[in-house]
Amino acid sequence: MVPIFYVSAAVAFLATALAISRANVVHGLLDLIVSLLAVAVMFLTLGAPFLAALEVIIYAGAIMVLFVFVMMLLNLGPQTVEQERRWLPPRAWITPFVLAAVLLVEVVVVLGGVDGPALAGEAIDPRQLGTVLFGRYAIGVELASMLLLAGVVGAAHLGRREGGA
Amino acid sequence: MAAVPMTHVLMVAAAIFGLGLVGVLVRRNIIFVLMSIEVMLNAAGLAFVAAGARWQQADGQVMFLFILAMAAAEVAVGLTLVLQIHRRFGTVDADAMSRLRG
Amino acid sequence: MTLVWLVVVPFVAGAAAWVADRWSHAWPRWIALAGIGIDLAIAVTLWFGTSGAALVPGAGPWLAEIDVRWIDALGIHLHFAIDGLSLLLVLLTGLLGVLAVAASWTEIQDRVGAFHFQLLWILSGLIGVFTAMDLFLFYFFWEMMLVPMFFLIGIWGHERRIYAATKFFLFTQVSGLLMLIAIVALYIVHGRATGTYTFDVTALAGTPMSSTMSWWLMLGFFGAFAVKLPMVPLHTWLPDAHTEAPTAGSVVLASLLLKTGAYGMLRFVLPLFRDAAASFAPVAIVLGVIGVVYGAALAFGQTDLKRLVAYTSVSHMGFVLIGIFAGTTIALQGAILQILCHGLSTGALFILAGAMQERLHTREMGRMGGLWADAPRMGGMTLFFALASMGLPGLGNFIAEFLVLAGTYRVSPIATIVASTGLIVSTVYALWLVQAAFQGPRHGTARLRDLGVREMATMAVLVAALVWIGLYPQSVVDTASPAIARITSAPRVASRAP
Amino acid sequence: MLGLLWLVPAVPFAGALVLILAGARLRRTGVAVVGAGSVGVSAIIAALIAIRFVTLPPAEGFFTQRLWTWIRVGGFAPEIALRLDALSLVMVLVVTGVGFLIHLYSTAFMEGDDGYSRFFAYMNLFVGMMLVLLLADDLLLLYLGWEGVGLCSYLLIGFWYRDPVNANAGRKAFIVTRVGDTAMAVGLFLLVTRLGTLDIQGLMQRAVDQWAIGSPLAVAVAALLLAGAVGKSAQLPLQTWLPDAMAGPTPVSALIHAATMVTAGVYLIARTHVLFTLAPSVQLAVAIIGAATLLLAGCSALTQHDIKRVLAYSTISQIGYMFLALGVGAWSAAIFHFMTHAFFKALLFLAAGVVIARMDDEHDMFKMGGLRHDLPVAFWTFLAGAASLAALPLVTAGFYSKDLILVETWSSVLGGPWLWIAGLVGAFLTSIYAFRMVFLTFFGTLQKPPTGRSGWRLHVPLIILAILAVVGGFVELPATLGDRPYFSDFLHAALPAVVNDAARAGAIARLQIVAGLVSIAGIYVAWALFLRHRSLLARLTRPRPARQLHHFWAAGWGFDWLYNVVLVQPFLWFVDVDRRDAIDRVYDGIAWSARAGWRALSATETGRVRTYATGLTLGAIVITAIVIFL
Repeated sequence: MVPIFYVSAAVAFLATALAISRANVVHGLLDLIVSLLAVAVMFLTLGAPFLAALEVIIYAGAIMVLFVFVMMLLNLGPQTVEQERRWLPPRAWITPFVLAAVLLVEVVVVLGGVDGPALAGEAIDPRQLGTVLFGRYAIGVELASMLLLAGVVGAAHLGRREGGA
Repeated sequence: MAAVPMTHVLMVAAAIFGLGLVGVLVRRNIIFVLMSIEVMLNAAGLAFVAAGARWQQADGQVMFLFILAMAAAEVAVGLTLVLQIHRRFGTVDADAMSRLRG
Repeated sequence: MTLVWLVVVPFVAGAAAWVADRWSHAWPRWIALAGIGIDLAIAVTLWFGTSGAALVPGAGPWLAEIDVRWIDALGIHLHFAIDGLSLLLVLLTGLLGVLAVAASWTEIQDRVGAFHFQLLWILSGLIGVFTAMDLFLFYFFWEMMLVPMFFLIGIWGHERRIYAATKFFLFTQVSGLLMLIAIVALYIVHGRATGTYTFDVTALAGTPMSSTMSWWLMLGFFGAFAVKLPMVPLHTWLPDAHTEAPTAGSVVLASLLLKTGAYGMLRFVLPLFRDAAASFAPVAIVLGVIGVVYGAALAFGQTDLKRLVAYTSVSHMGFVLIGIFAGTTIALQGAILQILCHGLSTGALFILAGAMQERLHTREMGRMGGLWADAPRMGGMTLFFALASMGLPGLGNFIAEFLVLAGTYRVSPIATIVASTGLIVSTVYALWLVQAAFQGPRHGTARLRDLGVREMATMAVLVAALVWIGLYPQSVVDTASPAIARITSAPRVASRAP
Repeated sequence: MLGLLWLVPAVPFAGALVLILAGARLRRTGVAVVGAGSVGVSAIIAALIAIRFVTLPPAEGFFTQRLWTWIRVGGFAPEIALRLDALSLVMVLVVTGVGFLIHLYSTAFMEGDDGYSRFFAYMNLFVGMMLVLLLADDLLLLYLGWEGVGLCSYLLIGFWYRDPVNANAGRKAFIVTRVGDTAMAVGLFLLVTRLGTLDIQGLMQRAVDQWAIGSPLAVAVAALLLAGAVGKSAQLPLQTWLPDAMAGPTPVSALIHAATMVTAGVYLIARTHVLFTLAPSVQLAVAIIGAATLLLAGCSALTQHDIKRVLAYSTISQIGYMFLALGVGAWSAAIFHFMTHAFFKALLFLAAGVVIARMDDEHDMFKMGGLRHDLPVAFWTFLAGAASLAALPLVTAGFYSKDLILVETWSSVLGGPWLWIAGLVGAFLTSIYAFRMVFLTFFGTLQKPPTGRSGWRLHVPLIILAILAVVGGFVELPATLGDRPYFSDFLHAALPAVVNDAARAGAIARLQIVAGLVSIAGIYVAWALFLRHRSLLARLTRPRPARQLHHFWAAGWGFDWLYNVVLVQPFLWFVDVDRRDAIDRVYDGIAWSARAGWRALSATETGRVRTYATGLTLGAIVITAIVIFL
């Protein structure tokens, strides 16, 4: 299982890097899906099979589909690719990269102080998860449901065309 | 099951998070910004799951569920906003929208 | 229970005045007059009710007291008490409150109810400040009078009212917060040292603490009071606020609000931090002397009538500061008399300036002149109060300044001599004020309406009070002396000065 | 009878109060009756009290009437109490008597003025305040009267307020005297602190008990009181206000700026003579100031064209004589000269007032001349006054008082030949300028005929005062001329006699002859220069240095210029520069920096989401760094 983790970590990293640097939105989106799938595999290796399934179904499935729909609605033509290239001169990358690198170094320094015990590979099954979720975190679930409701209502409201939908 | 050191998982999460951050900072296209945010959320979720696995508790995974719910809501609202913006301004350029300027 | 009424009556009357504005503009005026009139009556009754026995030093500190637990967890009490010092200031508040309402009778035509609401809440806060003996309660009232004052200046003021109101608010608020820090620190220091957490002034007076701590806490209180007083160089809010405020606002500011600073020093700075105040006295006296001379010189330089009067306040309150920190019985009595007489004379000058502005629509002295021919009564009154303000013997201000300086001579002859030159400069501005407005050739042709019955009645009260204090100040001195005895019974405040 | 003492100041106060409150509703006769009548009643009461005092003197030689305790605080308890002794009685009689005559004169003189009732209100207030000053048993009460008369002086100088010149003159008078008053107040603070009382008798007693002769505190107190006296009495160096004070109506000049108020300084020093005896150096200063003032003012008087300004400088000069007398310890001589001076100087002013009024408000003597036939009453009375001022020997009051001063200056242990010579030169100058006025105004060719007429209310006071100016001196006949020193004897109950130097005491007769000759010589010089040989005068003043000297004297020795440059202009400069209050600029600076900070921060609000995100990242980096490194 360990090699699988490292392989999928590498895949996730590369796919993400590609996703954020593509000029074409659709390409970027496909790379992102690959990244999400790789993360799902990592979840599996970390003993979270249920989450791996959710990652595939909801993230890579539902959410990404949303992106696709929106892009279809926007109807961005080939000129957008050119535009993206114009917006991304090489020097635009320098500052963010430096910042992110410094942050990363800091995180590594912090993690360096933590002893790194091996993770127990025991899987936590959905039953356990459900018990905790609807037991201790019942309020959290309610709050999440409200958030989703707000999201739905907000999206519905914002999405209507002027003059009423 | 052989074990992965927790430090490694966290480093992977940090690296992916960093990529997401770079994406947010670099891209002018709002759709890419949203995508980068997804990446960052995902990285955070990974860290949670790692922590859950470290302590053999379900709480870490519960947190990921919450993140998932939040991401869904955020994407829904965010994407409708993108639609509206495109409709109003005719562009998806984040820098074009600077009405909040002080 | 009387004391609670003192605070509550104007508070309720203020709210009633606002509500009554729905029916008629006359109602708020009468309600306000009644409200503050009741307060004055209560205070006068208290004054006459205190027979000689109660005023003898050592016969119990308070003339009236009420002490109810309020917020037990923090040791906060609703503790009101009144002694001679407080009583004099409450009397002054009542008297000038009535006059302030009278002075705005025709001047204020806009949002009458709200105006009187603000005015009465300021007065209620003032009375609270003068009677609260719990530091928390004191701070509550201290802040309570600021906000209505801000609106009073900001809404009913003159041209630059927003600037003036903001400046006033910033100065007083910053210094008030300084005091809040000092209050809380004192509360904690006392609590740690003795185990009882209380805001009671009498209890806090004996707090054991290091001299450094005492020095800093004293500065916290002193800063707040010095801004209110105002002491040079913290005085610059005052000319703007006084000039831009409506007449009633100027009267209340000059005659009453400034007095809270002096009162605070007498009530809190001296008793709570004896040694620190003693070692600080030379600095305070020097600043007071500077204030006397600097304020008077600047007064002469002003072309705006109200601004001139405002700077005279800086000068006069310098005497109060000197008197308080000289710390001798004579000087303290002088300081208290100066508080009262300055309230009366400056209040009168502001009322007169307001009357002139109402008639001439200007405060520029360059556009006045020769008004005596049309308005001899107004001229005579202005002359009278200008003379009072420069300390003409026979009027209260003279007694006050004489006692302050005579009492200070023992502590610091040089300070006395330099402050005395302020008397010369005060002559210069007082005479200039009269000459510029009333003498010389007449500008313009419009006839000036002289003071009417209402205004003359107002003036007569003030004239009588000043002459009375000038010729028989003993009644005031006796009332204040137990409070002063308690301040001076401790080791001498100022042992050495420059 | 003595118990009515309080009425003496109270009646004029009541008159003033009535006139202030009801003056606008009273008719002119009513105002005149109240105004002059109140002072008249006061004078009558004073006269009755005087009769009682002289015929049946109180046991201790004085009478004290306590009214109430002014204030009692911390061991300091000034009383409102009146004290009548020989000194205050003489002063009170002069003030009420001359005051009444001047009031009577004013009822006619001010007839046509708008502010008739205002005038009398101020005048009555003045008389009341002056009486308080004289009768006060306590220095604090004396100070009340002291400031009160200063106030009335200010009000009356600026009586015709429409002309800024008058208002400015009044203001100047008040401010200059207030400089002296403030010094005096500091003296009072010192006394309160060191001796614990301001009651004059107690004060003198304690001063003698506690202070040695020449002790620094005594010197300081005496010097501070002297400063007050110098300001009020228009002596060097605070004399500049008096010539300008002539802007007031003429009766005011007569009453306040000649007869009464300006001599308050003399009274103060006489009243507190014990303190001055304790401070010999200050007493010497009094004499020197007096001598210097009488010379300087005499020279200035010689060069004035305005008849009232001549009289003003003359007043300064004559008060200089009184100071000289005080300085050499001749207390009663000073008071004697005060009395005769009150008579003849009030007379001169009132007569000059008649002349000025009849000449249509013409003040310049060079535009008058030859008036002796048209204005006989004014002429003869003015002549009597001028003779008295010039100390014409034997027949005038001025001779007896000035002669007494000169003799005692010579013979006193504190005086000496130098001060005597100064006094003698002053006497010479005095008789020149006195008769310069007479010759220029009444003799020579008629330049302009007078207009109008003057009634009995103007003439009666003139005649009475003229008689007094002639015979007033016979109450004190020197040893060589009958030796009847009634006046000095009367005052010795309150003031000590002069201490004579035995070596110089024998020459009285010779001194008197010299003084008499000097006076006559002065009159001759005046006749020669201003009437007989006007061309000689012209030749004298033609050379450049002479002209410059003339200007310098006419401008009062440049004191006004000096004070303007040294004091007034710097003050005005400061006031002008700091009109907007430099301290406020500090707070403006704080406000400016807050605004600058706001600008800088609001510039970071670009509205671009990516910039904000960068900021967030930076913040995260910094905070993490803090966590790591701390």
